[in-house]
Amino acid sequence: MDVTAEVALECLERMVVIRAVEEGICAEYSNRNIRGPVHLSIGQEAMAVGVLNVCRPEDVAVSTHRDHAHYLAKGGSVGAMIDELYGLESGCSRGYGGSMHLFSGEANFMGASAVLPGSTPIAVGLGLGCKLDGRRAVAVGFSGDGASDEGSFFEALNLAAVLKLPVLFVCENNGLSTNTPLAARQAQTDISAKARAFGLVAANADAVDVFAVRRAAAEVLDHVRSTSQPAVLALTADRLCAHVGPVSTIDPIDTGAMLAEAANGATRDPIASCVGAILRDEPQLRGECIEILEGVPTRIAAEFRRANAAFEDRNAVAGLVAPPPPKSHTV
Amino acid sequence: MDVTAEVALECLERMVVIRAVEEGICAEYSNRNIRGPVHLSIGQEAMAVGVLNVCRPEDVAVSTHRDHAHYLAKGGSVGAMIDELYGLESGCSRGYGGSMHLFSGEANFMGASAVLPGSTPIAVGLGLGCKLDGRRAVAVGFSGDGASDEGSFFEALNLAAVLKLPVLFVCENNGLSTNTPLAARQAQTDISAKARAFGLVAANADAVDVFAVRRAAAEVLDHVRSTSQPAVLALTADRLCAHVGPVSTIDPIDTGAMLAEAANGATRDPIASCVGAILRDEPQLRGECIEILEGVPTRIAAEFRRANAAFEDRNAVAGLVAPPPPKSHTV
Amino acid sequence: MVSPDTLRVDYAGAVVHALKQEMERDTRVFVYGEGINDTGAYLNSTDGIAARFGEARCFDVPNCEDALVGLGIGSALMGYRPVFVSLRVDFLMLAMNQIINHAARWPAMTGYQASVPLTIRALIGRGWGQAAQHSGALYSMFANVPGLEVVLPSSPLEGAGLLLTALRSNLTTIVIDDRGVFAGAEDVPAVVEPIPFGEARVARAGTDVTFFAISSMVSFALRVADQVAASGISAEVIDLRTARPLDEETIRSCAARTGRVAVFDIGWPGFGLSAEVARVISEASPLQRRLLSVHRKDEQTPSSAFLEDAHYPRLDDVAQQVEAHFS
Amino acid sequence: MVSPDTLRVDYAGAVVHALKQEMERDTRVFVYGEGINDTGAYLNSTDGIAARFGEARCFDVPNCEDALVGLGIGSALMGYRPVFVSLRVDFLMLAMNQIINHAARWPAMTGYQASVPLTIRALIGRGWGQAAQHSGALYSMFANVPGLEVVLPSSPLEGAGLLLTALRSNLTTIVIDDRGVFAGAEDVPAVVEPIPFGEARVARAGTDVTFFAISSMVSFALRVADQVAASGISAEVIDLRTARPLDEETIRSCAARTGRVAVFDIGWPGFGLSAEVARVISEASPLQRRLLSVHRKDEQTPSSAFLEDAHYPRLDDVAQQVEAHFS
Ligand SMILES: Cc1ncc(C[n+]2csc(CCOP(=O)(O)OP(=O)(O)O)c2C)c(N)n1
Ligand SMILES: Cc1ncc(C[n+]2csc(CCOP(=O)(O)OP(=O)(O)O)c2C)c(N)n1
Ligand SMILES: [Mg+2]
Ligand SMILES: [Mg+2]
Repeated sequence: MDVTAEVALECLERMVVIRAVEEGICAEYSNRNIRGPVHLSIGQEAMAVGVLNVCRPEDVAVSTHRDHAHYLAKGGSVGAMIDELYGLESGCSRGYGGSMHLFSGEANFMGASAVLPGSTPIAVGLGLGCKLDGRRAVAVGFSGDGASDEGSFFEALNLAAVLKLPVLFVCENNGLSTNTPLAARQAQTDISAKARAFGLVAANADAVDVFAVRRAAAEVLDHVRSTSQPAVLALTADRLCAHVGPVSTIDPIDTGAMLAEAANGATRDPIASCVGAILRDEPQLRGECIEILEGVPTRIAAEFRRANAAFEDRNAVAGLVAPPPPKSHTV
Repeated sequence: MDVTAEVALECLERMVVIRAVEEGICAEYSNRNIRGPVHLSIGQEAMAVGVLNVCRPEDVAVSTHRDHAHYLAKGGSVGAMIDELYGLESGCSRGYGGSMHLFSGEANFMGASAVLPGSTPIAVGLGLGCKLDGRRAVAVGFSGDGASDEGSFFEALNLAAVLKLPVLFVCENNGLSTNTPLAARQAQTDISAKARAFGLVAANADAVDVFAVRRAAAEVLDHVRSTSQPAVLALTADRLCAHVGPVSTIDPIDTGAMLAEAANGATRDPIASCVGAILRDEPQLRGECIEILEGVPTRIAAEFRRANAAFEDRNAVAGLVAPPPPKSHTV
Repeated sequence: MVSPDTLRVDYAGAVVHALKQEMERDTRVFVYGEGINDTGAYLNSTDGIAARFGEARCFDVPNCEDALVGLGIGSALMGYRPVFVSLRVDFLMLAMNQIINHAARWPAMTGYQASVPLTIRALIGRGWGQAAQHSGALYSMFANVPGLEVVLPSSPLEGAGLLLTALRSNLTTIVIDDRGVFAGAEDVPAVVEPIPFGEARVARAGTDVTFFAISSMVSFALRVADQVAASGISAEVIDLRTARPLDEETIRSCAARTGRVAVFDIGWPGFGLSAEVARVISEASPLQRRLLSVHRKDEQTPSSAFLEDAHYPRLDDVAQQVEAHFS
Repeated sequence: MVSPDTLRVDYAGAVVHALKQEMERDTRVFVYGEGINDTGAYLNSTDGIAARFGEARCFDVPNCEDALVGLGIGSALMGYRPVFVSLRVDFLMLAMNQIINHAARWPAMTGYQASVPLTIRALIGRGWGQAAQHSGALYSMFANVPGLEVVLPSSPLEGAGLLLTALRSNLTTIVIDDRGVFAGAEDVPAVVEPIPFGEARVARAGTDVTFFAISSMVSFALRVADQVAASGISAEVIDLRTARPLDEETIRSCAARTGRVAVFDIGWPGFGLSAEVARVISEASPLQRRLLSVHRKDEQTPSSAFLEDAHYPRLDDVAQQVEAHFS
């Protein structure tokens, strides 16, 4: 670990917040009060957290259909997000956006697009805004590997490079687009090599390790901020959940199990990996880790209960009958 | 020269045909019977001729707004093209297409798109057709360097590579998109390097030398045909004419001047360069060269006179008044 | 009772059935789409195609909609009959250069010597909080453009017959599949017959007022018709089936007969179906009564169930409107 | 006589004039386009902007329309007021994902917390053999979509005032510049005033019949009006100015007054302006006479001068039609 204890716990806490919110979705979805497609980031939390932990509040970010982690890691309100999932007016997008379109003006989280690779060109425009503002802020555009099948993704890279804009393109490579593997979609799968062929600086990191992500992000961000040139950060990790729908392939956080898993060097769970790294280097933080693993889910479960009750109240007036859940969660 | 005398003269003849047709356009345009934007390939004739000379009749080709050379080099009828420019029903596109949309079913010239990079993805589909046909034919997609600013250009490359389709993408790099230089549009200007990053085989050639183009094309075509994998051929030459409009920056073919220019090692005129190469290696072909340089323009001038007369006859009925010529030729 | 000559299928089943029939008959037909061979892909409307015809004729592709339509155009120019399936009509926006500037125009550009027999199926993700980017009923923009055909089936039977016509058509055809038509089942003939484009269908006979509807709004209009029947209004329901070509003759004759018209659209009002129907009628003869347009709100679709409920037309509201308007 | 308070300018000059005025006033406005600083670019409608404001505020860009609109959206979300200039409206088809799915929808997706004050100018290459791909009057597809504004100026004066409003609007606005409006000159005030969207203009007073027109068809309609005046038909000509928002009130009141309506559109008939005008009227009250739609032929534009002549409406033909229809 090359970070202070404070930063380490901050990263852990943020990842657990993200995981707990998504576990809450999995737990609550069958009640059919959360009505909309959900794309979870279970297994990929370290991508958002590692990158945004080294960003500044004034940096602006934009995301995709899989935006929960980015919104939360950028500092979006947990309660307002959960309200949004329940379609409440108090939601972060006032009920208009839902899971795929979280927004937080205060957190400089500018929104999310559920059409590929829609937010990537927008990130370029945010970068132009940052440059024109002259505040040395950076625009961060998150995308998946599937978005890099699309031509406009490369238009965006080239445009940012030609105009010399401070944009960090974070490509979250989970190896899948829906369920189609990257190698079935791209003849050459090295996204960093492509970025370099387009004249951009590019770096890679294994995103099971949040601190590795943080390190790589700090380095490219520094480049972007100091030169006003764009860069690509390609991150790899596994999607430990279904493409869409409330389906996690791993168990909900359980402190005992997590501490055991943390010792597993081959874990693909970034939270276990993070706990493992902390306990290896700073065993005295065991108590803090346990507090996070136990406290955060409890607090977040309470938020779900609150929002669910608000939904029920609202629906007592509206009287909407939930339609049958969609046959398939395909988006 | 690594070609037979027959092939050498064939290439020369085809380039002179193209040049003469375009000089005819320059000569006739001010009469305002040719009514439409024209994009000349003066200076770039060796690209089309070098590539298509090693293609087979059953290979299919598709082109751009700058399509004259491709149509003629693929074997499209000269007379039907000139008729098309005059908007006659006997035109190769029956008067519907005009200069930017030449078509010849017999020559397997499948048409041309004047919207970037429109014909490139279509070339991929033609390649799929070739593959499904099982005739070992290849699809050739011509495009300019400006088209490779566009994202869909790279979608096409990737798709052809993923599906393993026999497509030769010929990128004609004249260094300009309208009047904007390549380096102002792309942060990294090496199109072959990009193609390789996308997993395609790529080759380059200097397209002032038609035989160099032919050689490079033969090699990549062989790869495409034998492996059913796509490839990119990046060609460079100067556009010795305006982007659009009947404006050549070099003089019309004059046999004496051309023979003199042929000796100039630094010439950027591919016809002079071709004559020079022939006369250097096979001085006995001087008579044939002169015959081509003199005979072809004469025959083509006659085609213009014929078509112009047909236009006048047709307009004697239609009575159309030519609108004022457009203030700017910008397309 | 299912007779041996029919199958009871839902919309997805009907589409698969028609597709299989045509792929059997015409080896030039093939299908492709992003994740097409995933379990449950496209709401099951591509189930079993790869198993039957092999992945060479039903293949998965990268996410590159513009190039994918180019793939279709190029192979169509070579005589094949490609079917591109898009998970949302919204995603076709990435392919508009190929669809509008190329597929629709290539025939004209060649003086009608070349044709582009491409079929594009695209879903509309109506409901369940799909929000603005996954629920667009973006079809009017295609119906504006000569060179395209735009098909909006209302039921399994319609879906099968219209798809067959699309597959046999020499023009580029966009088939819009609204999530709202996927639920119910219907008897579909074992051997599907093509349904000609531009011929509307009487979905319900009636004498007082004509409801022109398309896609999922046909069943909605039928329910409204049932409801207003109780108040003594006899509504005929016409399924227009195709927005281009449009059955102008039927529109004119129905309008002339009842003089009272409502249009039930899946999209927005401006430059949409009610507009087009109004033009067709207005160019022929005046209506007796004001035209009623039933459509989603003129706003981008919100996500929340509460807002979504107010966004789409509600049965009771519309029935009331019809009664107020026409009785 | 040019008074000191006015300038005599053609359409390009008027656009430049308005742009300069606003760029002076509001430093958040900047302009970009492919080859924008080329001599004569965009039919001269960007002349001198870079010279006056520097290339940082008027810059050339690569050919990548989708990313270019993204550039505008992103910077607009940051409070800037970008103007993207496209040489042809056809080229916007490459940017439809950004325009339709993003610019028009982002405000809704954020619950109207964010806005996208982007202006897109796009030319229509009418005439001179531009053929199918360079002459599209593709604007109805934008007018169908909530969240966008669609502006079709008819003259230099209109071009200046409407552009100013676009620059100040908080929505994404598409300004369509038809090559047909670039020829004549007009007096434009030295200080341009914005012209509100959704307010039509009486271009010619008349009592017997109303011509609703837009863009280059306004001057065409005026010429038809002059011609039919000789046969005793008094035509009023209304310049609708914006297709979205549409001045429904004026359409209804004019239609109610004259009862005779012709629509002069630059585009195709189906799902186009005549359709939309017919809807607005039909929803209000019946017309006395059949509606007349004047439009280009329902086909993709051919290149040949002979075919082009038959493709666009011809003055004499239309004047005759009007006489046959309304007298
Ligand atoms: C233009 C477009 N095509 C297809 C889709 C359907 N779709 C939604 S998410 C998704 C997978 C995208 O993969 P990736 O970018 O890797 O993101 P991930 O889901 O893996 O996070 C697809 C294909 C879409 N949203 N937009
Ligand atoms: C999508 C699109 N954007 C812009 C244009 C305008 N345009 C016509 S030709 C041209 C230059 C293209 O450059 P390149 O591809 O290098 O071809 P070249 O003209 O040099 O042969 C441009 C920008 C277009 N036709 N299509
Ligand atoms: Mg992925
Ligand atoms: Mg070029």
